[in-house]
Amino acid sequence: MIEAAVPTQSATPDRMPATEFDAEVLCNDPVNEEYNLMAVSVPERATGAVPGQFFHLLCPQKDALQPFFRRPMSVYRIEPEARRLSFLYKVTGTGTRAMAAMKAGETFNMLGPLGIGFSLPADAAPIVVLARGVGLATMAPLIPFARSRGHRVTAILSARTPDLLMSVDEMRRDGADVLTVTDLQGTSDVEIVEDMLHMLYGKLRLGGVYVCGSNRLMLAAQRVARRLDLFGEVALEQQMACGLGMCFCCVRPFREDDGVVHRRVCREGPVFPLLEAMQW
Amino acid sequence: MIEAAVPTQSATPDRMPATEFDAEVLCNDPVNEEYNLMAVSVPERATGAVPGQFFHLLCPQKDALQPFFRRPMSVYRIEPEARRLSFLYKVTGTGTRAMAAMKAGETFNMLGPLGIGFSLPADAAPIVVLARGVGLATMAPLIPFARSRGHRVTAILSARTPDLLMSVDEMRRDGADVLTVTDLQGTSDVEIVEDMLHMLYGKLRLGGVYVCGSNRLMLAAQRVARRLDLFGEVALEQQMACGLGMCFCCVRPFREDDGVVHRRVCREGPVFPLLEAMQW
Amino acid sequence: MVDLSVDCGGLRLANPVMPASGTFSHELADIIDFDRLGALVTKTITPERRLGNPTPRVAEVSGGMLNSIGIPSKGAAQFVAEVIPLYAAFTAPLIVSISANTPDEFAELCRKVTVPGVAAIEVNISCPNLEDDGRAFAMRPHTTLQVMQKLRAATDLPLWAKLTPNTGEIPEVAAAAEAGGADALVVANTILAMSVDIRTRRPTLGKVMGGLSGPAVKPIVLRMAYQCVRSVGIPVIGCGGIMTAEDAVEYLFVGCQAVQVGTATFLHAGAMLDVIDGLEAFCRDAGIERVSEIIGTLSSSAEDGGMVWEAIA
Amino acid sequence: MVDLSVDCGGLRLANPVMPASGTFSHELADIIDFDRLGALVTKTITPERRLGNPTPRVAEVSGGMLNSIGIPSKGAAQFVAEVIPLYAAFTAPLIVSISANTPDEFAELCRKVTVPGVAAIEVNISCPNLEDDGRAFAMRPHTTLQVMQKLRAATDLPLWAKLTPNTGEIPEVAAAAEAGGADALVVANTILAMSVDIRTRRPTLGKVMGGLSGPAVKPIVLRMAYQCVRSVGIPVIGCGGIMTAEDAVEYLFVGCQAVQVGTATFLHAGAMLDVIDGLEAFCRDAGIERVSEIIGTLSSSAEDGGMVWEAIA
Ligand SMILES: Cc1cc2nc3c(=O)[nH]c(=O)nc-3n(C[C@H](O)[C@H](O)[C@H](O)COP(=O)(O)OP(=O)(O)OC[C@H]3O[C@@H](n4cnc5c(N)ncnc54)[C@H](O)[C@@H]3O)c2cc1C
Ligand SMILES: Cc1cc2nc3c(=O)[nH]c(=O)nc-3n(C[C@H](O)[C@H](O)[C@H](O)COP(=O)(O)OP(=O)(O)OC[C@H]3O[C@@H](n4cnc5c(N)ncnc54)[C@H](O)[C@@H]3O)c2cc1C
Ligand SMILES: Cc1cc2nc3c(=O)[nH]c(=O)nc-3n(C[C@H](O)[C@H](O)[C@H](O)COP(=O)(O)O)c2cc1C
Ligand SMILES: Cc1cc2nc3c(=O)[nH]c(=O)nc-3n(C[C@H](O)[C@H](O)[C@H](O)COP(=O)(O)O)c2cc1C
Ligand code: FES
Ligand code: FES
Repeated sequence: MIEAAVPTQSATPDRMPATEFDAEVLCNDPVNEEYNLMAVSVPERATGAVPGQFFHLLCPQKDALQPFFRRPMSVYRIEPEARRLSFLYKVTGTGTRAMAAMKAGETFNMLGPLGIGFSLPADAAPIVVLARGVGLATMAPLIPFARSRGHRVTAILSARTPDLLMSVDEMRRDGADVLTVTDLQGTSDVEIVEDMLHMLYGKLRLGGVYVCGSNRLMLAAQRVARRLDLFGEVALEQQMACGLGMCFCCVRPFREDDGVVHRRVCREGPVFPLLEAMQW
Repeated sequence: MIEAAVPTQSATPDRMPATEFDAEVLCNDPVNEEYNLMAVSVPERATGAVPGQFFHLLCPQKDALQPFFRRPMSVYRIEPEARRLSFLYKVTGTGTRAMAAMKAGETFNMLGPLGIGFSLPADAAPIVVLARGVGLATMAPLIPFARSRGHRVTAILSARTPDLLMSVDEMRRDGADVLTVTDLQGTSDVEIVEDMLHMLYGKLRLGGVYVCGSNRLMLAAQRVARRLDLFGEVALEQQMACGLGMCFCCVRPFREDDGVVHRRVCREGPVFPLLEAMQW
Repeated sequence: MVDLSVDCGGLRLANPVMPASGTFSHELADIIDFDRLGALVTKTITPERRLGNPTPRVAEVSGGMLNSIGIPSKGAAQFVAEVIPLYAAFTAPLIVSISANTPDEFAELCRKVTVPGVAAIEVNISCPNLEDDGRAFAMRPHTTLQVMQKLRAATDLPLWAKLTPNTGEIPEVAAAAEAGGADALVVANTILAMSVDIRTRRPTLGKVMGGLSGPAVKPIVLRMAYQCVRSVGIPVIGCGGIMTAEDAVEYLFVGCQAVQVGTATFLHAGAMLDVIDGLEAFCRDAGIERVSEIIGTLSSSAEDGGMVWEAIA
Repeated sequence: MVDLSVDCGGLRLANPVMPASGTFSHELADIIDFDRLGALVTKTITPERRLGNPTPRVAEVSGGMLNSIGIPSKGAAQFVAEVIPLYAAFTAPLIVSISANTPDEFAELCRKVTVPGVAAIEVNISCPNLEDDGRAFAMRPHTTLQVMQKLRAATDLPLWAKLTPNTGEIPEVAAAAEAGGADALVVANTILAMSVDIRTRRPTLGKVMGGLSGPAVKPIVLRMAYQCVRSVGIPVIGCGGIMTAEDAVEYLFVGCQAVQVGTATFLHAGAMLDVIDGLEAFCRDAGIERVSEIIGTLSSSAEDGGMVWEAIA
């Protein structure tokens, strides 16, 4: 078994200093009823982003839509040669609606890469990735990243309906074993997922579990990780103003030495040790 | 000589009730370094506007340009059959810059027609129109209007340089005798213009003088009108919030019965009896 | 059909939406149907004739406007003779806004406008009280109480007290207005502000300082309305930055019985009607039959009123 | 080259631009060059450790933001030991912001942060005073005077008093702070405000009320800065809604000696540097050699200070 909770330097190298830059929209299209995929052309240093990091996007102000804050978005795909980044985002409120209204050729101010990305277990142990909803956008780049470092990757993707499952083919192409569970099919209950994790652990000798996008999935992963003493990380969300660690609006509570401390999702996260995260 | 200051019903019929509507931009192009001409497609009733009236334009909000108030603009051309209105506007600040950024096909909210337009003398007496700068946009539609009612029209257009003279050919086409004076050529001094007015009065037996766009031209016209007991009107500007007579921000002082009263440019104007207006 | 009617400060209104004083006049009837409004509120008048302030009287700022219109006034006599009759044709109740330089002049004017055709009197106690160094009556509880008592004695019509946001003691002032006999509070007038035209180095208003209104003030005035609701038993009418039905719903949720719409009408002449339609749609979509059911239904885990200053970082 | 330096509250600053407390931390050095700033200002600390307020702690509103961060604080000892040294590497003077629950605790903390490496102390007297029913110290002149006198006795470092805009008596409070020994005033902190999420019917902040900052407050705070400049002899540092160099110029014209930039840094990490560059460009284009020459040069025909309430319609 893997030495748990020892992030390697490979996954979180020296923090790449963030920059503010204008990105050009290359394409921006719906992938299903709720999500859009946007690819942008960025300066070279922005492509130094690692999976789990995010960019802080200054969505444009249009007549009726006047988002004030930037919006944090996980980097969904990183293509350094093409100097291209992609974001997979759910069209929700003011900011993401203004984002959805952008057309190829328009530019758009971003700050990043920000935050701490995922760590991989110290040797090439298999990992499992659990994602639901928006969590998928955050988890997707971990798959090629872990594969390229020799980890076998199993992805369990959860959604309300099969229609809302995204990136399944892509993740398979990237070399993951993909299992899908949905509410509609009655396969997404946490008990089922927990059983799947146990089974995978038994079969593959998992070295790490990664989760994002669902409180209940996180709790399930925590139970499994605690029982099996398994390394794990969770990517968390919180509303952000500065994105840089200055304002302390993005804090969440974490367990530390039997007490509760606040950590900033933008700075100490958004990826945190799985067992320290508290439910929301 | 004409009975002075008796507006006919023909020029200011029952006030056409204003409406708020979305107009589609048909074209929006520079006519010289400073001015743009925008044509918009409007609902039928908006074409009931008469010369001297204005529309109150809600300029779009773009990222950096966030005009808050509407912007008043005189109607420059009225084409009822085509359901088209045009505005000739100087690109100045936030609102007009946002306006200048609009492209054909975009829509744009307007309120109007508003205010009191020009009155014509009671019979078909010749009139003279004095305009400088922005005043030209206000005066232009008076020419075809007065011509169509049988008035001979002489237009004296003043500008800093010959390049900035606009609509000369158009006014000639509309049937006006056009005289141009410019600062550059040294022909725009008020004394010269005053002499021209006297000369025209002597030659044509003028029935009315109309002025817009310059304090000094207005004073000259007032001197002439007072001396010759000539009917005259002036179109005035003032900053506006509501455009409808509610807020009293657009007042200007006027002489009335030996006292000074405030009148609202948006409601009692923008066209006022020439001799009652006070210099600014 | 949603029932939009509300009880408000001695009146039953067909709906909770009305104009804010100074942003409305009979001229608007050219464009919108006044019979759809909850009430009609006139521009503040003073006892004597006044010209108002120098121009420029308005300026635009980020998310709002400044005004220093002042109170150009025809005086009471002409107002009663000429303006009140203009509203006789409309069904919505007429609220007359008044103001004066001293408590006694204020009470005298209140008496003069207590005439048929007037349904309630809005007393603009946000204006300067010459007997208190030119401070607005509603800046302090004791001056508020004093003027309200005199006004109360001067009329039997419902009295709505319009408060100023330019005070650090809004809950105390609200309580004083209630104690002085107000039937409702209008919260609030404009916030004293200024801006500078850096090209000319001059203030953008002829009068240097003026009142801020529009979207920029909404969070501030909403907070004040919320505080007032919690400190008085009489209805609070919210007024500040309401541009849409959603804004009005925020005011209703915090407990306002009705709302006034000001600056929004300058941008869209039909703004008040849009707010009414939007309120109706909001209730309908939420399956609510009477708009009055949503008033004061803010759900909050942190309902502790004390130590609000901690809230500020 | 334009000379951007200014004298400000006992210090000579390389330029008049610095961060507002709570919107800045050493982490920003990853992105911008701190040596270009006029000063560095830390987040307010309190004597004891504190967690701060419940989340959500921020919300966006039209033209601005609300925050109810509270003051999560490491406590004085850890601050002095760990945070102050982080700034030793930078040339710009370090201003430490402090706050406490009572005048005596405040003074005690003031003493504790009077250590090498600290150039001046910003006393955030906009925070609640437990000895005055939780009202902010700077809501009233007498509590301002009292706390400032105790603070003055506690340190020889320059003392900058940060005022609250949540008062109706800003000129009087400013004068009291000066009388109590302040070397400069920072005008102002955030304006108490709230908003409601109408989908959930809940306040958008966990703490219900919070402080408004950003462009929406600029006209209000600019007015207060203007009033303070006219009521004290010490420098006034303008702080509220400064997003661009033009905004900073407005504050300088009304007489502020320097400015603090807060919320803008959340939208553009380099906002302060853009303001500095813009100020330099403004002066250069206007043929001005020293930025100090433009301070207080507002030209105004209506300089009468009395009866400002008349300004409100
Ligand atoms: C580190 C991080 C990475 C994220 N990555 C993605 C991603 O890849 N794809 C994706 O679809 N979404 C992602 N999210 C969530 C995304 O930021 C929100 O959906 C988005 O901010 C909503 O903005 P809005 O204007 O549409 O919604 P509004 O409701 O108008 O937003 C109002 C405010 O709330 C904040 N907010 C609303 N929802 C969230 C949320 N879920 N998390 C944090 N702040 C929120 C907004 O940023 C804004 O400040 C991420 C969030 C974080 C913190
Ligand atoms: C009745 C009337 C008719 C007009 N017709 C025309 C026209 O046909 N063509 C044209 O080019 N201009 C016309 N103007 C002037 C035009 O309204 C202003 O040029 C325009 O408002 C400037 O807006 P801005 O955003 O570019 O300038 P900004 O300086 O950003 O405007 C700031 C504020 O000042 C107001 N303002 C600025 N200049 C003027 C002005 N000259 N008159 C009134 N308000 C002003 C704006 O409306 C706005 O409220 C007219 C003005 C009036 C009152
Ligand atoms: C141009 C203008 C004139 C005003 N005149 C008055 C007035 O005479 N009396 C009054 O009580 N309030 C007056 N007000 C304040 C408004 O009634 C209202 O309280 C304020 O504008 C806030 O609402 P809003 O943000 O919806 O505009 C005026 C406001 C504006 C913008
Ligand atoms: C997130 C946040 C936290 C703040 N924390 C503090 C603080 O700790 N101490 C303080 O004096 N002011 C604090 N402020 C107020 C700012 O210093 C400043 O006075 C205010 O934001 C106005 O400036 P702005 O409009 O440029 O942001 C805070 C403001 C924000 C937005
Ligand atoms: S968003 Fe400001 S500290 Fe995290
Ligand atoms: S613009 Fe409001 S009265 Fe004329």
